[in-house]
Amino acid sequence: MSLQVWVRRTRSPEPAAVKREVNVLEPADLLDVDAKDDPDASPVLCCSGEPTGAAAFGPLWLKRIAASGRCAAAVSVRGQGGTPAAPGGAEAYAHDVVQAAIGMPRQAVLIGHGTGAGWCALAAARYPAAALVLVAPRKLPKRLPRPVGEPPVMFAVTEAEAQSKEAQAVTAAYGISPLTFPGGADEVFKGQNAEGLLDAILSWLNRKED
Amino acid sequence: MSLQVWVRRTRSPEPAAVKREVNVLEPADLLDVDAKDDPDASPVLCCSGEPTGAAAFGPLWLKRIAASGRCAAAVSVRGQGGTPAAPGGAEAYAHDVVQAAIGMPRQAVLIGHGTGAGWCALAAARYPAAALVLVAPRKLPKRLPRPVGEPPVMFAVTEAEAQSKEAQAVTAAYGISPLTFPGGADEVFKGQNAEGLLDAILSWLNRKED
Amino acid sequence: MQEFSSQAAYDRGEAVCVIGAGASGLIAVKNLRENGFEVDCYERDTVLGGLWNPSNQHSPLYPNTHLVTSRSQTEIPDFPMPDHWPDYPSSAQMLEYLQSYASHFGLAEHIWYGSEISHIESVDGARFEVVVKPAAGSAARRLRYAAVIVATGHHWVPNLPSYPGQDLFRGTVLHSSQLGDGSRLRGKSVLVVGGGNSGVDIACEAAVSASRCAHSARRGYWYLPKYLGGEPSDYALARLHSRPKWMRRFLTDRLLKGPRRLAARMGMDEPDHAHTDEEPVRNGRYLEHVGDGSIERRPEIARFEGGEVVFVDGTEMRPDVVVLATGFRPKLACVPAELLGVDDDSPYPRLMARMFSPKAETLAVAGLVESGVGVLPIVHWQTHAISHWLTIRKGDPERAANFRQQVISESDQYAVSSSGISPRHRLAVDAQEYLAGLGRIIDTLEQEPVK
Amino acid sequence: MQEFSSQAAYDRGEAVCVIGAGASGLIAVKNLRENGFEVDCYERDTVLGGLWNPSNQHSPLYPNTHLVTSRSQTEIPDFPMPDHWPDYPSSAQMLEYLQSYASHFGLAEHIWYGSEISHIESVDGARFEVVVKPAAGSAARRLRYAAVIVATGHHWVPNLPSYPGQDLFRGTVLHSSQLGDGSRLRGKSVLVVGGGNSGVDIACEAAVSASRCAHSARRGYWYLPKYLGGEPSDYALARLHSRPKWMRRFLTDRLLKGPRRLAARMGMDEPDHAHTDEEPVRNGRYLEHVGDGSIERRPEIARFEGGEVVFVDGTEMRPDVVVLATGFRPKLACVPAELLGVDDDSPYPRLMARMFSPKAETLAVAGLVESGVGVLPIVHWQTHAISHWLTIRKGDPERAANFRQQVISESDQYAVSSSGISPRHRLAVDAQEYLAGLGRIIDTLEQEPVK
Repeated sequence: MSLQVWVRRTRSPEPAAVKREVNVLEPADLLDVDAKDDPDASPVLCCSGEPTGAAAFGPLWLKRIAASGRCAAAVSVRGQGGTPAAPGGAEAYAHDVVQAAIGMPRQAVLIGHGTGAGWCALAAARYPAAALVLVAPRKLPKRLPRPVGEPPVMFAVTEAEAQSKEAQAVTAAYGISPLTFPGGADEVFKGQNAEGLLDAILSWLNRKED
Repeated sequence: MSLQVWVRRTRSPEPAAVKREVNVLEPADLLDVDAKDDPDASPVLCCSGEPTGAAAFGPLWLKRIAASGRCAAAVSVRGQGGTPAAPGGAEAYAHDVVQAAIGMPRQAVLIGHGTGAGWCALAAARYPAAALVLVAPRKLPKRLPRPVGEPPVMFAVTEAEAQSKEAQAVTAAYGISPLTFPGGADEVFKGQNAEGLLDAILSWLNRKED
Repeated sequence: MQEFSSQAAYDRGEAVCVIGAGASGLIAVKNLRENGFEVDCYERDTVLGGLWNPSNQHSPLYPNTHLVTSRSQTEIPDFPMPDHWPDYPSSAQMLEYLQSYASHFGLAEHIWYGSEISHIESVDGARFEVVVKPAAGSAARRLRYAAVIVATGHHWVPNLPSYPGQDLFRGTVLHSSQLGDGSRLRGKSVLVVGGGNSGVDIACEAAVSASRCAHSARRGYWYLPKYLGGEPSDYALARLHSRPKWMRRFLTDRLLKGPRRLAARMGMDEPDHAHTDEEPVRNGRYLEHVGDGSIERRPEIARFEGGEVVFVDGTEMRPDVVVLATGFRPKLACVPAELLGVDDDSPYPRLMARMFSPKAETLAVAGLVESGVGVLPIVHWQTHAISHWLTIRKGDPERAANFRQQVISESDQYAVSSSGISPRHRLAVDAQEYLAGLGRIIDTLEQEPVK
Repeated sequence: MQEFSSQAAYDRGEAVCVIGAGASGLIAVKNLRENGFEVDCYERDTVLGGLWNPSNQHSPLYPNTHLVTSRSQTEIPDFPMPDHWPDYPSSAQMLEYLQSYASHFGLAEHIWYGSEISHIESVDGARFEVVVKPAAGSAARRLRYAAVIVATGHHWVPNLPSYPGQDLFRGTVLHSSQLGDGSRLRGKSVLVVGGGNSGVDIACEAAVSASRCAHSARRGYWYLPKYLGGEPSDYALARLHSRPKWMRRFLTDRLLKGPRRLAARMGMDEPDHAHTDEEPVRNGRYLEHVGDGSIERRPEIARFEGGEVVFVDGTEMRPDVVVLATGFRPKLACVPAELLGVDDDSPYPRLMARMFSPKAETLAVAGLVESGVGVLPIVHWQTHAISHWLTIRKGDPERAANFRQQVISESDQYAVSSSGISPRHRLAVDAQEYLAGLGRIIDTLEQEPVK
C-alpha cells in the first residue's frame, strides 16, 4: 500500500460493519489427531468465493491445517454463510478479510480461493500477511496491487488452467509461476486432489518460514 | 402584546445582551430626609432619551421619588451613560428598559422622558408596568402599541407643546389628555418647574394606587 | 380568608381557585389578578416552583437538569428572563426566575401552602365546591369558587414499566425522579431506560460518572443538538416559520440533514412519527457519547434474569443500577373524571382546546400539553384566554357564545389521538399550530364579535 | 542480548535502537522488523502503550480520555481497528489496540522494559553508543547501534504556567495528568485552565461532576463538534480534499458555518491562526455546556489573591481546585541538543522533515508532530520512510543522495516557526501537506531514481 492509496482510503466511506462469521480451529482443539502446536508458525486464514463462505472449506481444510500445528480459520465475507449481506463489492470483501485477519492471534497467512483469491490479494495490499496463497483464482481485479510487507506469494491452479488469463496475470504481478494440481477447480475442498494440494501449500509455508 | 406579536418576537434575534447601568435609590438610603418607606407603593423606573442616560435625572428625581416612599431607579440604555453601545435601535432600547424593569423588586412604574418616552411605551407593551408616564415625548414610534395589563397612563408636556403632533398621538392612542407644565422641555430635570412636574406625577401615582 | 369548620362551605363569591403553585399555577394567579379576580392558590407542598424546586418533596429533577428549550422560547412573554443568562438555563435558574416572578407580581400572598385539594365538585350550576385537606392534619375545609383552574402539571406520578423477572432482579431499580444528586451512578454499571429527554440527559451523566453506561430506547426518537447552525435549535427551527412554506421545508431539511445522517450512522431507527408530532430529544452531547462508546445503545428490555438484563436483540448486561427514565403519567386525582372527558379507554383527559373541561364552563386545566416550545408561554396564553373568558361569560353572552364555538372548532383540530405511543406523546401538540389556535381563541374573546 | 559490565560497549552491528515502547515505538519496531532489521526497543516503564497505558507511572490520561480523531483517521494504515468499535475509541480501547498490534506482530520479544536511556552519542561516524540505565539499579550498560529512533513522544513533561500570587493560593492546583479518575473534582468549585482538547474535555467532566466549573482559555481556539454533517468531523473535512480547490473552500465553509457562528455566539474570540495551522479542539459537548451555563467561560488568569483567582477582565472566583490543562513540553533529554537542532532560542527540535536529525544521518525522531489526523498513521509513514532510508543508505549511494535532497527540500517547507503560540502549536503541521511531503520522500526512496 502506498501512502497515496492509504490517503485516498481515509477519504472514502468505510464499508458498513457486519458481524462476521469466522470458523476457527486450534491445534489444541483436535482430540483425535496428535497435532504438534507450533507457536512460531503463522496462523492461516482462508477465504473462498463460494456463497457458503467459511463452510466451503468443509471438514478437510481447517482440520488438516490445524493438524500441521497452525491455528486455522475461515471467514465468510458479507453475504456469505452466516455473515449478513451489506453493500460494498470487492473492496468491502477485502475489508472483511482484513478485519478477520486482525482478529488472528499472530500475523496470518491468507489463502484465497476462486473469487476469494482476488479479495485476499486486495487484503494483502492493506495488511502485511505472513504469506499470500491464491488457489484457482477467478475474476481477479484488473490491477493486482503490490502486497505490503513483501510476503512470499504462492499460487495454485488446475492443470487445465495453467495457461489461463488469470494465471498469466498472477505470474506477471508477483513474478512467480503456478503450482498445478490435478482435477477440477471445484475439487479443492475434498478428496485426494484436495489433500494433495493442501499438503503442497503447507509444505511450501513450512519451507518459507524456516 | 398580542400572541401574534409575541410569536413574531420569538422568531427574531434577541438584541445583544449588555451590562446595563441602573442607578437605584431606596427610601432607606436617604439619610437626610425622613422618608416613609411604603412597601405597597410600586417602584419607579425612569428612562430618558438624553445621551447621559440615568445620569440625566440628576440629583433631583431619584431623591424626590425615594423621598415619597418609592424605590427609585433610572436606567441607561445601550450607548447611554455607562452602558456600552450595541446595535438595535428603538426595539433594543425597549428591550433594555424591560430588562431593567424585571430587575425591580416589584411591578414598576415606567417614566419615559423625551425619546425615552417612546421606548417606555414600547416596553409597556411587553411588560405589565404598574403605570406608564410619558414626559415631553419625542420621536414616538408611528404606532403606539397597547400596553399589557392595562396600566394607568399619564402624560405631561410643556404648555408650548400641548397641541403638538406627539401630544395628539398620545391622546389618540391612550384616550387621555395631557398634563401641561410651564417652561421648556429641557427644564424637567432641575429647578422649580421640574419639582412641580415631579410632584404632579407622584401625586397622580398615589391617587391611582389607592 | 378565615379558618372554617369542616361542615361550613365558605362562599368565596367571584374568586377563582387555582390548584398548584408551580410555574403554571403562578402564571394563572398573575393573569387572573391582572384581570381583576380574587384568587386562592392551593399548593400541597410548602414551597412554590413545583417541579423546578428541589425542596419539593416530589421533585422530579435529576442531576444537572437544564431546560431543553432555549430562553427566548421558554420565558414568560411579559416577564423575560435576564438576558445575560445562558441560552439553556439550569433548573436552579428556572426556580430563581419563578421566585422572582412571584415576588415581582406579589403572588405569594394568594398562595396557601401545605394545602392539598382532595376533591372538587360542581355545585349551583357553574360554581365549584373545593375540599381542602391541610397537610397539618387539621380538619378539611370546604370553599366555593366561581371557577377552578387546575395547574398541577403532569410530572408527578412516575410512569413505571414492568418487565418479566423484574421482581427477582438483584440490582437497584430507580425512577429518574429518585436519582437525586446522581451519586448513586458513580462508578457503577448503569442501564438507563427511556429514550426521551430525561433518559438521554441521565445517560450523558452516567457516560461521564458511571463505570459503564448502556441506554435502552424502545423506539426511534428525534435527536437534535441544542444548537443548529450556531443558533438554539428551537429558535432556528421556529424562525423558519416566517418563511414561505416551500422554502421552509427546504431550509428545515438543510438544518436537520446533519442530525438525521448522524442518527442513521449510530444505527438508530427512523422515528415512527413525523418530527412535528413530538418534541425532539434535545441533547447534542448524547450522540457524541454514543460515538465514543461511552454510551452503548440498546433496544427494549425483554426480561430480567437474576442479575442480568436481556434485551430484545438477545444481548445481555449485568447492571448495578437500572434507571427508569420512563416519564410520568398525568393524574388529576381531585377532579371527577367525567369533568375532564376521561373515559374508560384512556386515562388521558380530553379537554377542549387542551384546556377547557368539556362538561363545565368554569373548569380549566393549564399546562397539560407537551410542545416544541417551553410550556410557560403556552400557559401564559392559556391563562390569558381563561381569564378573559371568565370575565366575558359574565357580561357578554353573545361574545361568550362565539367563543364557545371557536373553542369547539379548535378542539376538533386537536382531538387527543388515542394512538399516542407514549405518555408524553399523548400530550403532544404542534406548538406552532396550537399557538395559532390559541391566538384565534383570544381574538374571539378580545375583539368585537362579527355580526 | 546478554548482560554487560558498564565498561564494555557491546556492538549490536546493524541493529537499530528504538527508544520508547509507546504507540510510536511499537510502530517503529514493527516497520524496522518488516524491513529486516534487528531491533532493541528500550522502555523506561514496565508496560507498553506509553501514554495510553494507565499503569504507566507517568500516564497523562485524564478521566474519560477518548480519541479526538476518528477511528479511520487514527488507526495504523496496515492494521485497522475492529470496525465494530465506536468512531472515537476510548483510551482503554486504544491500549487494547496497541497490545493487540504488539502481539500480532510479535513485538514484545524486542522490548526491554525498565530500561531508561540515559544518554546517546555519535561514535564511529554514523553509529551510536547508547547508555542504558536499568531501573533495577544495576550498573548502566553501553551498546552500539547502527541507528537510533527516538519514539518517546511529547506528553511527559507537564507545561506548567505560573501566575503572580500562585504560591500563596490556598486551594489545590493540579496538572491535568495528576487528575486520575476525576474524583477530586466531585462537588468542588473547579477552574480548568487551558483551551486545548484536554482543557475542554476536563471542563466537560467538571460541568457534570463538579458543583461549579469555570474554564479559562488564553486565546481563541477552533471548536469543532466531533461530527459534522453526520460524519466524524476529521473525516468530513479530509474528504473534501478530493474535491477541486474552489469547491473545497465552499464546502468547507458550509460545513464550518454552524460551529463558527456558535463560537461567535458564545463570545469566543476568533482564533488568531487559520484553521489549518493547528488541530481544532474537537468536542461538541463543550459548547452545549457553555450554552447551558454549566461551564462559565473566563479569559486568562491575571493573578491569584489568597483564595481568589482574578482574571484579566477583572472578574474573580474562589475555586477549590485549579486544573492546569496546559499541555506538555517536548523533552528529549537523552539526545545531545545539537543533534536535534535545538538552539538557545527555543527548546524545540528543528528536525529535517520533522523526523531526521539535521546532524546525524542515522538518528531520527518519530511522532514529534501534532496534526489534524491521528499521530499513529503519521508515525507509520515516518518509520516506513526511516526503515527504507536505513536500508538504502547502505547499498545505493545515488538513491541515498536523491533522498537527502528530497528531505532537505521538504524540510524547508516545514521549517519550525519560532512564532508558535503554544507548545502544541510549535509541533503543529498541516496533516495533508505533511503527508504529501512524506509521500514524496517515500517515493524517492522506493522508486528508481530519475536520471
